[in-house]
Amino acid sequence: MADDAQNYSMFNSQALVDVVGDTTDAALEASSIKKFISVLAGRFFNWGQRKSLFPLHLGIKCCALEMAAAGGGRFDAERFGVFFRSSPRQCDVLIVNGPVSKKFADPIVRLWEQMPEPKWCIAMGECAISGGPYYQSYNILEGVDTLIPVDVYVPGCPPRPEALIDGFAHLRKKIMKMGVKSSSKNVGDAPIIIGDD
Amino acid sequence: MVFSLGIKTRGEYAEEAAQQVIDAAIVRWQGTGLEAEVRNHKSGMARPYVYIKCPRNHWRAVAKWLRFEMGADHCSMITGIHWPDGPDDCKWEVVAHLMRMNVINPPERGGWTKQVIRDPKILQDDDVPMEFEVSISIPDTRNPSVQSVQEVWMGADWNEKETWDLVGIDFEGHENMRRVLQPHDTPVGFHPLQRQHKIRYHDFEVMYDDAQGFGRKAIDEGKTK
Amino acid sequence: MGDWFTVRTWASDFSQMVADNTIGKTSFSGYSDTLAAVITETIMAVNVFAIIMGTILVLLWIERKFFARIMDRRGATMAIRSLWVGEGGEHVDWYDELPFGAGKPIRWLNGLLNNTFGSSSKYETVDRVNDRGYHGIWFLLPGLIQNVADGMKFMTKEWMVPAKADKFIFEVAPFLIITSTVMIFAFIPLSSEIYSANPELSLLFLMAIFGIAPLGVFFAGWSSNNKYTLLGGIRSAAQLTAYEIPLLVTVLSVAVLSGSLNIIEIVEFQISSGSWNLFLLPLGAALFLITMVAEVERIPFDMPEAEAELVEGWWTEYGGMRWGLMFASEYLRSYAACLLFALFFLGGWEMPFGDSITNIIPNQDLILGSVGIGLIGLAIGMRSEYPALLAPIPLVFMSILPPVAWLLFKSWVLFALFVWIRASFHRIRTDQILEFGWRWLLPLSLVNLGIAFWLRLSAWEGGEWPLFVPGLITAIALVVFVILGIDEDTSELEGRTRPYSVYTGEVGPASPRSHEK
Amino acid sequence: MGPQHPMTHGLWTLKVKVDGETVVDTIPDLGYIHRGVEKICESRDFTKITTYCDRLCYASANTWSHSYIYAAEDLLEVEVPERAEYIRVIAVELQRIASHLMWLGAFCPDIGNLTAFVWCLREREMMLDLLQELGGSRMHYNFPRIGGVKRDLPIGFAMRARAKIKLFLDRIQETEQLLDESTVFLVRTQGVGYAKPEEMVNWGVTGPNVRAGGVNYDVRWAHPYSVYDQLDWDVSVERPSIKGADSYDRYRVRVDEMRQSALMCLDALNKIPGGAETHYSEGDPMIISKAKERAEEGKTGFHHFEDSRGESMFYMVGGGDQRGKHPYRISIRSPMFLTIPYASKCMIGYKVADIPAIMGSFDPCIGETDR
Repeated sequence: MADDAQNYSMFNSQALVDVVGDTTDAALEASSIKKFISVLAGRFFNWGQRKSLFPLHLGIKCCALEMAAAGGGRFDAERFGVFFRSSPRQCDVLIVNGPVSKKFADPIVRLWEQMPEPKWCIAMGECAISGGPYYQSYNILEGVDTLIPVDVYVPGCPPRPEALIDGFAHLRKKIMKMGVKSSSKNVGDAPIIIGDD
Repeated sequence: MVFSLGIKTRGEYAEEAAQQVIDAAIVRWQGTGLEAEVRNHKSGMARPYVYIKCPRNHWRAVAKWLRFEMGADHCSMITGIHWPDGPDDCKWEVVAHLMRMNVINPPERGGWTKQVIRDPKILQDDDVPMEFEVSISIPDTRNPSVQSVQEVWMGADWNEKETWDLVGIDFEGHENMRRVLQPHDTPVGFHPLQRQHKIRYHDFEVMYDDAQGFGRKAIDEGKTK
Repeated sequence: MGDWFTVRTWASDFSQMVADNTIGKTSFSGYSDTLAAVITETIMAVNVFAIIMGTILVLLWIERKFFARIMDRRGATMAIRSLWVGEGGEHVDWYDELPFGAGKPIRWLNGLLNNTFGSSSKYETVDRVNDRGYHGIWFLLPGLIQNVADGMKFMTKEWMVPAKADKFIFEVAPFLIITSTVMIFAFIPLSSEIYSANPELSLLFLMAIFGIAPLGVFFAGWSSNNKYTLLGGIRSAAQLTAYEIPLLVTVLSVAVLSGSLNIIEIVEFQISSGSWNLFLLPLGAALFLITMVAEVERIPFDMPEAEAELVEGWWTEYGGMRWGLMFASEYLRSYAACLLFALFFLGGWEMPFGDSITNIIPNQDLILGSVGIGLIGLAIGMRSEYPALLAPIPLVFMSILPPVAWLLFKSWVLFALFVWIRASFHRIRTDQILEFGWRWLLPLSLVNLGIAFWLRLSAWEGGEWPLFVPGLITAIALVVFVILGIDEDTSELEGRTRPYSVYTGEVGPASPRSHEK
Repeated sequence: MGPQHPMTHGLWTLKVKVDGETVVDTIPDLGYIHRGVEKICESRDFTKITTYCDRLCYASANTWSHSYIYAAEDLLEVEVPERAEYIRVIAVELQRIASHLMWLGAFCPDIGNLTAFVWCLREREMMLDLLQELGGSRMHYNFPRIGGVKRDLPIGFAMRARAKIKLFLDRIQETEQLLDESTVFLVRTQGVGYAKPEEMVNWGVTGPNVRAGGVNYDVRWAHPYSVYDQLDWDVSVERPSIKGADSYDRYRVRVDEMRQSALMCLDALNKIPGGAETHYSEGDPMIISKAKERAEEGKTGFHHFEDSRGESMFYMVGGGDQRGKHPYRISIRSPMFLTIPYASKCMIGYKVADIPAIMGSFDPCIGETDR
């Protein structure tokens, strides 16, 4: 819109805004206030992100019950800010807890794309990781990572609720290390596999 | 109080009932090639059940007879088997498991219904719960089919859908036959439980890692479990 | 003793001084009072907003923790220490990226806090999962800032508008809801000295504004172009008609009893007449509670956002900060409801038994002295075997609490009651709440209005209530409540004659064809 | 509605045509987690199939593996020692309690109460602990073997089981009070989703859903397959209104069934031959008998089993690959596969808000439905 306006308008407010913004940016860069602010605010937002992870209330198969048990009385995942929501628009984490069949491939991709950024995916259970016991089946995909990127793998058939909560903890570590040139070992984009450390 | 229906029906009562079914079947279906016999479960309590080998073109009539005269009011399962290297008259087989439950709507009394607690002492011939196994064999053909019993038991509806979906045996007169378990866009003619379809990696002894080449192996390297 | 926390007086004095010293000395001195008024109102508005926004965290904390405790869980346990404790014992040296070594003090502070309040266990998460670990020191209020983290996260979320949505209304609806919700607090006096606006008819303003948000809900549900949201919006509109009229009639009864449409005067009437409206209109209190629970759309009246049938109800399609703000506005509305209940029926900011305590401590100048005495008594009583010395301490501290603290405390207790209701009830159907509203709430509210008229016109002759009036009414209310409770239980047991033991000994017909014969 | 929807306990789609808020027509659409277990089992040993049967239904794994085991024993003609039967009964009934608790926990959030959900999960944890002592895992135990059970009762299991079952009996009464004393729960569940017993049986619905209709048909009674006829228990039957069984009846019958199962476990612990405190080592003839590996060509075995959701059944044909080590064909009868169409027909004419109240009361489990 603004680019079209530049062609025929003598005085272009967009251009003025650009100029002013550039100069301000340059000034802020020169005096590294901008970096200061960005680091501080970035860390605060990072804290907020990693401390409140809302998983999607999606139950596929066996691991769904362990997910429910993780929300239940004994393993109370809400202690760590894990709070189940039903609408993908309001969720950060997609827990794939079961085999992904050919019929469910499209819906799960749609769910994943309905979730707003930033978002993460946890593959819970053998079925979601590699097809599990059904790797020979004619109707099951071999792992959900053939469809959507997975951040944390929680193996087990089904994994215990502690394992799921530990997976969330590893996911928090990964989020904490985002955008920081850290001296400690940087996981980066490599998926995390619970139980490998 | 101990109130066990099973003890009473396990023994001679069940034998009698099964034998009565056999006799009735022989009287009713003589000349049609229907064979009926009493078989026993081989494990646990050797309970008798009625095994009926039904000719293919009489299946619906036999089903109606079982339903309305023998009181087999519950269609437990209808499934199909593919025998590619079986005898010529039995390349396909449809097996139906029926049960006589004697379930009736409980009678009303004063706005509420009475519980139907059956007293085992009065359980006689056709009140005894009974299992039926009916097997229909289909000769060698490209598109096997038997008569549908959809209107006899509503429970047979989805069973037949599933049998067609997985095994590929068609049911004549079955309304809105469709895929129930497999995706709706499954190619026509693909019925996975036919013997010519092999499962994935059927000739691999071990499942090799990283089937689709998504680099899972490279990440798992050096990890010890 | 009076209200010593006279914020508004301080603000007006301050602003008057500012105005006099700035333009009062110029030729525009005629406008100095206007300027002072403007400054005062601004200060008060910011003040009220700050108080509400600061204390909403407590509300959310009650929601999470009390609810979880009822459900035999722990609820959110994230404490402030999570700001400096890393994840599972790992840290990120982000402060090294700050320019010119500005991170050094932060690093030092972080290390200090870690050594003090942190836990260096590598398996901290496992410990906490097994309930062995560190849940936060009590003064760090575990779980309190969980909602701060949620808000931070909502800010960073992506904002996506559905492709087929009506974009303009979809964008307008949240702001309609939020602005109307925040505007409610402009007319809620937190004490006789802390309010941002006090028109003569503040009650009418308030009720009018309360009715705006359901409109926004309907907009949101309609514009999302989603089946669930549409159903949710329509449900909220249908439900509105059921509870709004009884609510207004109940509020009218309160106004009639107090003889004013100004909230401050209503509270002053309760204080001066010596009895809270709760003891005069118990029926009205019950109706107000029910209708307010319906107004703020909480269980059992939360059909618009019924999780089970409509995925998330009318806000299914909303994500990111807009959803977060609407989520907050829900709780702000609950907060407003609790505050209004406290103002209308619980004597507002009056301290319970304020008069008697005032008699104990007649002179305000004695307060500081009595606090000193109380501290000395505390020091002695803690050590000595005469804990009787501790008796006056709570009275003294209660007497020096500012009235606003009393109002907030009452509203928090009421919100705990809301949470209790939510934890122990199910969700009822739309047709059922319509029937309930029209068949029960409306007639009862009219009866309540009649009671209020009778009390005001014939039972009250100026000054204080004769003691037997509230006493008698409260006794009647208690008796009726007990009778209703007993009746309800027995009738339910009569209606549900379903035997736990299955054997009834009756021999039914056994043959499948016996019912045909 | 669905596939991802809080109402669907599992993963399936219910296409609902509504007029305002009244349901006009419904079409269930299954198969989202169809895994082809029957095909996979054709290339597995008889002992390996048990793990797949565990994973058939995620809410009640033990009942399904036992259902398979009885069918396999029918095929392989195995006699099971009585102590093993008692241990199986204990395991199955504990699993039944856990499954019904999971159902109750999933049913209450459907109509808006989250407290009962967490309470039921808390009590389910106790049952899972007991099953974990038996099977060694939390959900999928792989407990029964052909001809017996994997492991004998652990030492001290009887004491712990008695204590926990008594505690459970107290706590389920607590939960019952929370639900039965709440008028809102009654108005939500009573009078919705009427179902007639004859109609249900004709559609193929079995189990608690039929017993809620006032008919005491139970496979454990009609065709006693284990030591159920030696135990002291009653079939829980409801007393529905004239129109049939509503959601409240289905809720009540399941709660009563939990009680009956608990009493059954206590009774089995008393009556178990050899004593509940004695512990036999693995492979002891007291708990497992020798079974052959191969089934001859043409042999068939099937068994009706009372699952926690109805009558489950395995039909097996011997003589498959590897000279009979694998079954030639294994066919699974899932109760929910036939219940879900009927339940979706049941809710026609009710409000949208009643869909969870009705569908949840039928206790759908998609893992066994799609298999």
